Amino acid sequence: MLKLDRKDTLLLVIVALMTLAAPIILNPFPTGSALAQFNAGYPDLMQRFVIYGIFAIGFNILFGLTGYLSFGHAAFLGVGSYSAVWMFKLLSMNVLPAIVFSVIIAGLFAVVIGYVSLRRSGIYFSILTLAFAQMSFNMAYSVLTPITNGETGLQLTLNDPRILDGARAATGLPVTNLFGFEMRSTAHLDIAGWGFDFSVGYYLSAVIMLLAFYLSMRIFRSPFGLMLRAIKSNQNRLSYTGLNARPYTLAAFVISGMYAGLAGGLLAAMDPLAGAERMQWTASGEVVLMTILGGAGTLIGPVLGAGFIKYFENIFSKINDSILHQWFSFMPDGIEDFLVTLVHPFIGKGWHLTLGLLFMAVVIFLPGGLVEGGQRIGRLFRRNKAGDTASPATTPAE
Amino acid sequence: MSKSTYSRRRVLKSGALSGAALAMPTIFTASSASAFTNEPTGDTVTFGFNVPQTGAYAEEGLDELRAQELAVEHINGIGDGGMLNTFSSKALDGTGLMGKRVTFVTGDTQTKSDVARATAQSMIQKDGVIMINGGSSSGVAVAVQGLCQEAGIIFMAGLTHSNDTTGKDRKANGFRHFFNAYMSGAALAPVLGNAYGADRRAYHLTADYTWGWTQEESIVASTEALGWTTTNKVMTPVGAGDFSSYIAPVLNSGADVLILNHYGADMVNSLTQAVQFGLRDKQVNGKTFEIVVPLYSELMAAGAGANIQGVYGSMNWNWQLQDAGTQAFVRSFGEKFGFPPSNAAHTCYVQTLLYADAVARAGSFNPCAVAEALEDLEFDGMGNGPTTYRGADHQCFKDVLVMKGAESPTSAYDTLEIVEITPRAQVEYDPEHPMFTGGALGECNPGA
Amino acid sequence: MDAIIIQILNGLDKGSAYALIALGLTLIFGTLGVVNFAHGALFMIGAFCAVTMQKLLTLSTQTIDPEKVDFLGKPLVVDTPYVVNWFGPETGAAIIDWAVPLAILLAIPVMILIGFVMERGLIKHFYKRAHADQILVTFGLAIVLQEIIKYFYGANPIPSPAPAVFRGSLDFGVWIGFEANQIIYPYWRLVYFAFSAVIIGGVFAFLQFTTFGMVVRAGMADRETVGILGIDIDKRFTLMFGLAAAVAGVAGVMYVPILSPNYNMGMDFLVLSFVVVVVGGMGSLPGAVLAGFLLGILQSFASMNEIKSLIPGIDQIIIYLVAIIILLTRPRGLMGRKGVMEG
Amino acid sequence: MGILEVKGVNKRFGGLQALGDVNLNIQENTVHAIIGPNGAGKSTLLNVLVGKLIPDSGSVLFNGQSVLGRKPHEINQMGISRVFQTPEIFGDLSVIENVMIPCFAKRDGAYRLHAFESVGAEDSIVAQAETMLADVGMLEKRDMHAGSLSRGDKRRLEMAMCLVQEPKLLLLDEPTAGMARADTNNTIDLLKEIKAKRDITMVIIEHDMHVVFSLAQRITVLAQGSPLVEETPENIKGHPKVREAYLGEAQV
Repeated sequence: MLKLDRKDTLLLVIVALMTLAAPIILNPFPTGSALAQFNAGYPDLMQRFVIYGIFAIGFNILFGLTGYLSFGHAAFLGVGSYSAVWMFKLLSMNVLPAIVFSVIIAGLFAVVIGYVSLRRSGIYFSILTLAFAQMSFNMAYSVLTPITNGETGLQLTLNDPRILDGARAATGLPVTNLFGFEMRSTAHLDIAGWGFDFSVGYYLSAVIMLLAFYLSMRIFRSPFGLMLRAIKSNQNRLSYTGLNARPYTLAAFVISGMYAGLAGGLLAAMDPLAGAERMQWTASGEVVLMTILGGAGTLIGPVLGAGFIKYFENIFSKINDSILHQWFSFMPDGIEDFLVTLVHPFIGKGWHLTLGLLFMAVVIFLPGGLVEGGQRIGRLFRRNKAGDTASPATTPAE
Repeated sequence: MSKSTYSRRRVLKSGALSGAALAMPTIFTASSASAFTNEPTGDTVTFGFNVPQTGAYAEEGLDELRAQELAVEHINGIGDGGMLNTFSSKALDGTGLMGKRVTFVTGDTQTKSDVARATAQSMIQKDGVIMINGGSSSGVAVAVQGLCQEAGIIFMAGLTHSNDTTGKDRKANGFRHFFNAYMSGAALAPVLGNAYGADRRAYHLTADYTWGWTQEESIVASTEALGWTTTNKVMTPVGAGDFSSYIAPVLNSGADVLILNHYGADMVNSLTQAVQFGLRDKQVNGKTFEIVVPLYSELMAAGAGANIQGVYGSMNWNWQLQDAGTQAFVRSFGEKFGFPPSNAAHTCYVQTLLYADAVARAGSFNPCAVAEALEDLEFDGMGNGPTTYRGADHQCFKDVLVMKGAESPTSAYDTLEIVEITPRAQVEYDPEHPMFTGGALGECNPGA
Repeated sequence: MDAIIIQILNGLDKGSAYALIALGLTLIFGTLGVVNFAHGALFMIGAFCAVTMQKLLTLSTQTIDPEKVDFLGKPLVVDTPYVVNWFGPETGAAIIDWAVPLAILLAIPVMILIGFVMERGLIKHFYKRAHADQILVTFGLAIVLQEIIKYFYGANPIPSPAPAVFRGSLDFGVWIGFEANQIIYPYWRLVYFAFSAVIIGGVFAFLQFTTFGMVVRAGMADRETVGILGIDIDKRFTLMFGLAAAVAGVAGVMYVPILSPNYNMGMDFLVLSFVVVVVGGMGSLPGAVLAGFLLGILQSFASMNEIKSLIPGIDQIIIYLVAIIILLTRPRGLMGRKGVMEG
Repeated sequence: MGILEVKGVNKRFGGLQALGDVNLNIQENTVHAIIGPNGAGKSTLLNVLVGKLIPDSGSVLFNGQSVLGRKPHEINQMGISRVFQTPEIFGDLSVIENVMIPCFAKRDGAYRLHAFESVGAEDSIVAQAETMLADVGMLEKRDMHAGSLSRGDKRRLEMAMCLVQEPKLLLLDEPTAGMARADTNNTIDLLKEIKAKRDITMVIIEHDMHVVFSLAQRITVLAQGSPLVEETPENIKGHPKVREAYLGEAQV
């Protein structure tokens, strides 16, 4: 039914199960415990995991398959967000038209930027995309403020027209919904000290992410995907084989731009605000890091990378000294203080340092990203089990 | 479904299947276990301190964090009590808040609206905070204020100077103690008039984003009211670094005052470079060329070093004030950390105490009750003299400081000196002043 | 007319900063084939060498002055720098005043050392790896370096003034027949411009006229052949990395009076210098210098009021706009070679 | 009329006359070799034939249609395939995928957005590729990483990729350059085999006379950018002009 082979079906099922059970998996520590700091199972962060997962999956279709390294993909994410918020302001609080609109607008942007940028390859392509994205960011931050609300970010106001939902009484801002299901409504479940949050917004994002993942799987396994990998491998041979690389790369660029727009639209659907920083080069760099960190060209890598970075940004940055003291309070005072001093540079305001060190460690020791790490562990496990010498030949990671 | 209410923290009976929750999530929006978002249930209550800890404003954010930590200690009865001793309201007695110990969580806004909203979300959803305080930029303040309004908790703004925070973007759940661009203009103009005369031609360099624009609008209005003319208003990109190509044409334009509507690193660089160009050694129109920086902070003064000597600007508060509240705060901050607090630290400290006091007086953590207790509150003893929290726009009205770079500072901390304490009456304005219209407070949202 | 001359002068100065960073970046890319995202961080560390020099020169003895009090009402602790104690107030103050130029003496060995350590310890292992990996690992390194600096020096910009003799500006316009105050130019920027010219000229002369330089240039063109000739090209490339780091470092030192250094400044320059390098053409040293000056001058022109009033916000996007136009009309930048980084 | 007609082609690079008034007429279903000393213009001519260079004047007609100004992929779609000096294959893909790509190109044209079909489900394409691999004796290597093949196998694979498209004209650019004698002979056998099995026109640009005389039915000798002689191999061997052109170059 899904037109996937057994291995891929298995991967999809595992990803689906993990995603749907994420509210439980990501909250492994009891609510009151000291380690609860590491729980990530709250709606906002889970939404970010899957939404940035979508962004990275889309980026990987371009970078992982064709090898074209775009340094401006955040522009499409930003455009998607702005489009969605404008739909909320003008049309309806229903997320469906907003998401559809953001995908379309981001796609149109991608057609224009891709058409121009793909005239060059290699680093020249990267710089062209970077230039377009930085121009978008700078304009959105300043000159285009009437459309983007500049530094503050575009947000809903009490006097938005909203043609379909009509003007509400000015009691408060309306909430994004899908045919009445409010994105932020959350069911909370307490079991013996553990707390779990199941939010509508997360499950909508998760389902869309699974669709996006499935779609990318199909693209990877399609003749189109084969052509894209051929472009990465040897563009010269491809053209002497009678194939025109340009429309293939453009299609890949536009598809990945639409993925970014989808992610941007979803971000706005979860929290109706669109900031210009979403388009800055650092944001574009982030998705590159996510993809490479997870494993470029692999199916699941980008999703892992996205989760990894977002986890650090949100969890490590919130650990402060008083939490450290709490953790180490069982130690004698002197040792407690010593340990706190030792860990202090790496947490809270120092979370960037930890992230930088981890980037380096992953690239140095796991050139294939986290996926390669997983494969190595898997191989080790299999080898121990079988007791034989498994083939050391590296197969292209899928 | 019913109204657009925030429906987090519905407590399911432990026996219920999570599957049912997935299938019909809205079932539970009808039943309500708590009256408002994150109602504290245990023996603690959690505040969220959302400040920049990385990026250009990290030092300012960390100073805010120190002050916030100090405020929590004082509320919980640790230390010397600081401003609680001088605060006109005596509802707080150093035994925590309504019988609960105050704890806090921290987050890194990176001075980006998006990130700040994400950390605020995590504080609300994960840590169950009842109030968020802090921040070092107006964009962030407006974004987080909007989130708190939607989530149904109180936002006590940190350092945010744009008119919009309590102007077009004002919110019922948001409160600002810090002063704003209009007040800077109103306080500065008379001092500038006295020092430089009524016949001056001003050239503006303005950071090209919302705060810059409101700052420029305010200072242009108040200096023109003084009789000055405005020769040019030039937008500069945020983070330009090298401002030489904007500074070089200034002398030639016939202007004799340069007004730098910049903040943070932009201001440090533009002022340093303007001084390097020798502008202040020049004579134009028979007068000495002058530079004005409408909004000062300790961060900027430290960054610009000797270049600020003799340059006028305004501030919300300064540790050199002599009132009892200031002295109490500076003593308790200085003893703990070894240096005097910044005005960003002061505003966050005061905001935290004001929130706690409002809770204590209202006898409830319900944000609507707290908001009511804050609205039109008259208080004193927190520095800045008698202060009003105006109910119409949630803006504090108090004395504003006009500062000048000290000619011969004795230490790293007195590089700015207080020139004048502008009385509050001079900086007051109508809540519907044209610079502040375009938005509405809306109604207080308790969430849940 | 005067406005145009002003902006050309400003552009030359901006351009010399861009050119210096782009030069080092190109040296590393051209010789080692490595895309170094930590180059901005090297520039930043150079700037902090100046800060460190200031701190070293103002290392102080502490005495208590019972007459005065500090902000808490305790007796004031007065710092007297050792150099003042040793050389007397006049000379001591003069030495402190010259901290920034003196910092070059500190920066050169420090930067070469950092360059060596970076190349031998990390970059060496990435010669054969994909450019994406190089970018990621050097980006990670940039973050780490940046955070280390932040840990020791904080996030605030630190004022680092030029020596007093260079404060103020030259009335350049008077020389060429304009009225006073029409075209002024700060002395320190003239110093910076001259300094950059010397460094750029020095690097070119070094590559052109020394045997070392010739081998390196040959290695840039064809690494394998040079290797076959029995020349230990790796060792020379290590030195080259040290040299590139030193160029970035001294560029940073001299820039601090213009831009008060903070830990994040490297990132701001990184993107810009990459644009410069690519516009110049990957791997081309003259291209990098040419593009640096070109973009600097164009950026200055774009910030003129007359132009900004025609196209609002043009000064914020001009660099990127020019980059796009040049890359579309000249596929490999101004002076790039075919096949470099196009795969 | 031949399948490929080159009429009056001129090409200058600065002051150098790379091709001067080249006329060629290649008959259908023959193996035609173009030989000549270094710098004779062989590579330039080949690049003109595949659309990589545009001549200053003259025309190149393939089956009566001009190839000038067309992109390489368009020329390929007209029925001209090319084998390179060093085998150009998709090194990151598997052997079978390498052969499937030209099959897709033949069936679907230069571009088609077939993003939702599955490669594995394209039975006819897979069968076609497997038959081709069997033809060149590489079927057992179908799942190997193409980049890890031996040089000889890479050459075979490249041939297979060209032949599976059933081109009307196959251009070979020094197919045995740099090969050991044994490999060269294998390649000659492979080409002979290919020629025996199907109707195909081949143009070989070659240095190695052993290869040329083993395969070619017609030979054109190029010198200083112009054709000197066009003859059968037997007549070329003793031709005085050829000896003159090759003096000291190679033993004929």
